[in-house]
Amino acid sequence: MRQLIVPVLEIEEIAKATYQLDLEIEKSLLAQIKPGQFIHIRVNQGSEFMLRRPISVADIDLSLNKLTVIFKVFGKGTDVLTHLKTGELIDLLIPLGNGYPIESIEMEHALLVGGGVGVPPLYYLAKSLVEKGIKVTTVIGFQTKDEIFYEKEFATLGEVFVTTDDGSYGTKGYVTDVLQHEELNFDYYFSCGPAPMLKAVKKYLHYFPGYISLEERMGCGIGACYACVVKSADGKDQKKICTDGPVFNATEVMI
Amino acid sequence: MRQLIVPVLEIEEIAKATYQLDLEIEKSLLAQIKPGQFIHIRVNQGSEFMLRRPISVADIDLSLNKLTVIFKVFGKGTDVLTHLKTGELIDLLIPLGNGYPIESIEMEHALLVGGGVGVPPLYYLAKSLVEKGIKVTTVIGFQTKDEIFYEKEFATLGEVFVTTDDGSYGTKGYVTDVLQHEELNFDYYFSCGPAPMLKAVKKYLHYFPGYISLEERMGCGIGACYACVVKSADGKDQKKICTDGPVFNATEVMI
Amino acid sequence: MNLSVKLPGLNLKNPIMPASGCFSFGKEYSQFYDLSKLGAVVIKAATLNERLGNPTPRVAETYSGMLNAIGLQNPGVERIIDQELPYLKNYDVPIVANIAGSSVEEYEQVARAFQRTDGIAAVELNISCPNVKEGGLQFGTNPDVAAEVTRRVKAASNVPVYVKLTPNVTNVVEIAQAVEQAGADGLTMINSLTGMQIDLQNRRPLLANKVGGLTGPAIKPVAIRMVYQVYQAVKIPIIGVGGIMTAEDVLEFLLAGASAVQVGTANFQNPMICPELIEQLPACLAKYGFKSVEEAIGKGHHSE
Amino acid sequence: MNLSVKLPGLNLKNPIMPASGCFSFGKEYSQFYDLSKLGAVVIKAATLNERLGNPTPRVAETYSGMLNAIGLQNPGVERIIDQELPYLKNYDVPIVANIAGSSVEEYEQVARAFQRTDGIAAVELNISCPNVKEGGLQFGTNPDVAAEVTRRVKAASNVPVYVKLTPNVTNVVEIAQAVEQAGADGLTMINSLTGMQIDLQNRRPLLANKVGGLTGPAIKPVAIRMVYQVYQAVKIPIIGVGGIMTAEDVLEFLLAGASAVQVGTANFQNPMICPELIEQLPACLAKYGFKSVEEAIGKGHHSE
Ligand SMILES: Cc1cc2nc3c(=O)[nH]c(=O)nc-3n(C[C@H](O)[C@H](O)[C@H](O)COP(=O)(O)OP(=O)(O)OC[C@H]3O[C@@H](n4cnc5c(N)ncnc54)[C@H](O)[C@@H]3O)c2cc1C
Ligand SMILES: Cc1cc2nc3c(=O)[nH]c(=O)nc-3n(C[C@H](O)[C@H](O)[C@H](O)COP(=O)(O)OP(=O)(O)OC[C@H]3O[C@@H](n4cnc5c(N)ncnc54)[C@H](O)[C@@H]3O)c2cc1C
Ligand SMILES: Cc1cc2nc3c(=O)[nH]c(=O)nc-3n(C[C@H](O)[C@H](O)[C@H](O)COP(=O)(O)O)c2cc1C
Ligand SMILES: Cc1cc2nc3c(=O)[nH]c(=O)nc-3n(C[C@H](O)[C@H](O)[C@H](O)COP(=O)(O)O)c2cc1C
Ligand code: FES
Ligand code: FES
Repeated sequence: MRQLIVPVLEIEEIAKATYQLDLEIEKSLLAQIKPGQFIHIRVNQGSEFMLRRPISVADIDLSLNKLTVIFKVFGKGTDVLTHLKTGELIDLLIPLGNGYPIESIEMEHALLVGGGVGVPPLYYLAKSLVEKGIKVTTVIGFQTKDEIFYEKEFATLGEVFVTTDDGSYGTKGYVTDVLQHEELNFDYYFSCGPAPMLKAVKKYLHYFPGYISLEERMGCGIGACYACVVKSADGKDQKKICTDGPVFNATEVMI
Repeated sequence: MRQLIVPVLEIEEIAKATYQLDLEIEKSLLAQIKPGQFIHIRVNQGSEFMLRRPISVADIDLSLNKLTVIFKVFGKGTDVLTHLKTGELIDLLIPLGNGYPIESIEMEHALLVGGGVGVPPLYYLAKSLVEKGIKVTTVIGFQTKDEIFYEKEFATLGEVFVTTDDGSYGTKGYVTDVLQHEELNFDYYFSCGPAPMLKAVKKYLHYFPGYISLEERMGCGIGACYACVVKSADGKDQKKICTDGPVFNATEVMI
Repeated sequence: MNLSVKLPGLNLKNPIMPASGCFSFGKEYSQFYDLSKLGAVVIKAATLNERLGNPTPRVAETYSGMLNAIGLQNPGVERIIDQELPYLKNYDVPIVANIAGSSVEEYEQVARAFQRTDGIAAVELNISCPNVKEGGLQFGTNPDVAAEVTRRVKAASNVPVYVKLTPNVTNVVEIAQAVEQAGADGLTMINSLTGMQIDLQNRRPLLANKVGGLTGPAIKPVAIRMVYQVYQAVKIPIIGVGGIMTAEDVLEFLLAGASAVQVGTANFQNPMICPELIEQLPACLAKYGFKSVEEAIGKGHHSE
Repeated sequence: MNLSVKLPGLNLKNPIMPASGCFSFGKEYSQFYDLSKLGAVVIKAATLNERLGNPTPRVAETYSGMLNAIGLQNPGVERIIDQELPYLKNYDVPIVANIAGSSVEEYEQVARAFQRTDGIAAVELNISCPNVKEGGLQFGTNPDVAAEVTRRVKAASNVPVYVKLTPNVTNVVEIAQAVEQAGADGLTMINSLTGMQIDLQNRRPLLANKVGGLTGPAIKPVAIRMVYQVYQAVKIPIIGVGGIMTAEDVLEFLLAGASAVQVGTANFQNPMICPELIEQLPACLAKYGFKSVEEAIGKGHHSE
């Protein structure tokens, strides 16, 4: 884990209020990053924003020294980030947390289930899995058509199902509606998204082994402040999402 | 008085930690501004800086739609202002306060005495006086050689004396040393600078009619908060520097 | 959208009013916009006689806030009535008279003086002033003293009385309940937190008065907490104040339990803040599912 | 330049230490720099038994500040001694043990437990905790209760005791004098101000605990004011804390009367803040005419 000041390569609105931000980072560091890890971004140089913003790694391009994150404008801090310009410097802690343990899992076919801002980390995960020869099926959900991003990118890596809450595109409803109506084959599932979605996915897929990535409001992002905890499955212990997670075995935590 | 959002034409360091900032403002507004008036600058768009910064009008160029201010980096707010770039927008209240009443004074020769960041407003004053056919002699004081600015510009308008506290340029000492050692002819004096300088000048020139421009920490800048007061000469009343001043007849206030 | 709110003595067309001391008697800001747009105007604190206030410097800037120690400079209640209120009467806006004093008697006399004008809709009793007779401790820090001054001012007024609470107390609920008991028609909260800045160059407190009142967005979480706690403990309406910068901040105060809000420090950063908030409020209310201001009041107390 | 400061139990090579609760037990920040650079390390509050703390969300962001309601999550004093302190002992830095409890007895027991290790240089008594027996009011808001817990912890400790004061009181001087009388070796001030944020979307307080502690630069003026006031009223040294972001802020606390400082929230924004402040402090002291840290302490009280 390091603190880095890096230049913005590009920033672009790729869907409604959803921005792709490309950062220039040295290859040697990029090579260590695992899918599911995140970076902790300082909003700006003043004192107005005392907390950094945790954003997942969405993609890495070693040949271009490029790290990509995709974020949605939610409140004031992400709004400030949209005003970044090419060449501007940005302050990160990188890489943080534990990613998906794809090195240690034996599998042939992975199911990826993502919702909203939970979709980005699944993209780098999908790429990494496909590189390892693992088949990938992806189910991604959005509120409405304007908010969909990366459908095509996922399609180059395997089968993709898209849902929208309002039915303006793809299957109307939630990602679990796809899980219910499609006959999907897979050994492990990997999911990231808002807590209600994760709960539903975990419940629906509880016969399968899987990994989920959790979100929580963070202070330090490095395990020092105890802001970002989640109870262990037995309720006896608190896990820190920023260092023990954000990726957990679905049976490990109480959500 | 208006609130304006205007583009930066140029910003340049013209002396040690001293910046000239040129702003684009419509002619019709510029034409109303009097020497000695000031603008109230919002530092940036966030909440970190709740107070604006009062800065005197240093020059106006009607043909170029240009207003010039000159400011010294003193604390955090002026430091942020140095990072402005050409084309960036800046939020002003303009014009504020009462300027030097040069329309109503009969005179042939004016003495201008300025110190440090009190020098800028005297430049536009000198230009305006010369335009009216009044002779101008200027005495300006700085701490050290590196901090001197606008000597040449003043020299095009009349005789100029420069002092430095450390003697690194011009007369060593204070502006009052020049007043003491040179035989200066004038009808009225006009002075702007730090309070100790103004006190010394007022004391030294107390046989002459004159105007001084005061500084004080401000809240609103428009007369609504009572932050920026100075006692009237009789001690019975408080004058607001932002609206009754910043320019006062030297006999009007207690300094 | 319906932004109106009905409070004792105050028929507000919207819940936004400038806070006392940040708006003088309105004339200055009327150069920027039509004061009739405002929910109400709260004027600078009136004392019995003219006061020249504290020596300067009187303000300092702090991280997302400021300190002030103006020291109640004002021309005295009689001149306020004769020379300041007439201008404000040109506008279609209720006027709230903030009153201050160094003794219970002074408060009472100021309140009584305002009886002779029909120009004010309510009195706002600023009990953050030091109580000279009680050795300088603020009236607002002791429930008995706060109740006593409330009772006396209420009796001396012919309009509803809002008591403005200081946050510099261990238990704000206790004070709120005491002044409610004593007859307050409403509460305004909060006044400034006591703070200080030290001038590194001169090696002494920057403000001539040494301590000053901390205001601005820095204190908003304290204000929200106090409004929330007091809302659960009293029946009279609350006017929320402290750090408002955006329409979201206004809504946050409404949810905490405020029926209307005041905006102070933000006027200095942006003289158009009040009309801008009034303009933005309907969209903000709608975004969070509210159909009127009234509907949002206190709604932060019941999770769904 | 000489940055060292000698305080009861603490020979500080410089006056900068991370504040309790913002630095866990040091391991995380040791990934960023050598902890031996620090004046001291203040560890997360220890209670008698393990505590899991409050539900989430536990933090919120505010203008130039943040709210937290962690709820004293910690593994309990025994595990802290056995599993956390050994790592910190690898560094040449004094360790201050922050202790918390829900009853006087618990405070006492935690203090006594620390007697068995020689790993700590001082105890910091966090009296901002709710006093369960006294109905939840903070220990630190009543001078008698604060004195009582100080006396008992002092008797149960074999190292100097610093009492960490809460700012949520009407009269902080009274509390400071009470704990000085009760034997405190020093004071740490201030802990967080109680605040709240309301989640507009969910229409309820954002923190699961509803209220939380406001920290960060927003509160610095309150901290400076309290340090300044207490410095004039007690003889024991003060460790200043609240909103420090820059070397100038550190100097401001020294001038107000602090002998050393703690840095909390700023660690989250900038993990290198403590070593950066240590590096910048000499130039800052020199700029304002000081030749050492010791020379600056309390110098804001005498104007020249
Ligand atoms: C491990 C992790 C990975 C994430 N990855 C992504 C991603 O790839 N793309 C994306 O768009 N979003 C992601 N998020 C959510 C993202 O962090 C929040 O949307 C963002 O912090 C909101 O900041 P704001 O300034 O817009 O909101 P504000 O309301 O101004 O934020 C105030 C505070 O709350 C925190 N906060 C608000 N919402 C969330 C949230 N949902 N999760 C965590 N903290 C929150 C902020 O970080 C900040 O500290 C991730 C969150 C976590 C914990
Ligand atoms: C009418 C008037 C005209 C001025 N004209 C000029 C000018 O032409 N050029 C120039 O360099 N300076 C001028 N000044 C001084 C200038 O306003 C301050 O240097 C500046 O505000 C300092 O801001 P800062 O962010 O650097 O300091 P900070 O210390 O960060 O400022 C904190 C607060 O204190 C106020 N403040 C600090 N010093 C002063 C001061 N000397 N006077 C008033 N407020 C102060 C700031 O405005 C701000 O509100 C003028 C001041 C006044 C009152
Ligand atoms: C310069 C200034 C002067 C003030 N004067 C008064 C006053 O005379 N009477 C009063 O009750 N409150 C006074 N206040 C407090 C404000 O009315 C308000 O309660 C406080 O500023 C918090 O709101 P804000 O954060 O929006 O500024 C003053 C505040 C400021 C900044
Ligand atoms: C996340 C967090 C946890 C804290 N935990 C403790 C604690 O366990 N014990 C304590 O005495 N203070 C605790 N504090 C208060 C800090 O030690 C410090 O007093 C306060 O944050 C003010 O300093 P700052 O503005 O530099 O953050 C905590 C503060 C934060 C932000
Ligand atoms: S964010 Fe601090 S422990 Fe996770
Ligand atoms: S700055 Fe507000 S009255 Fe002058």
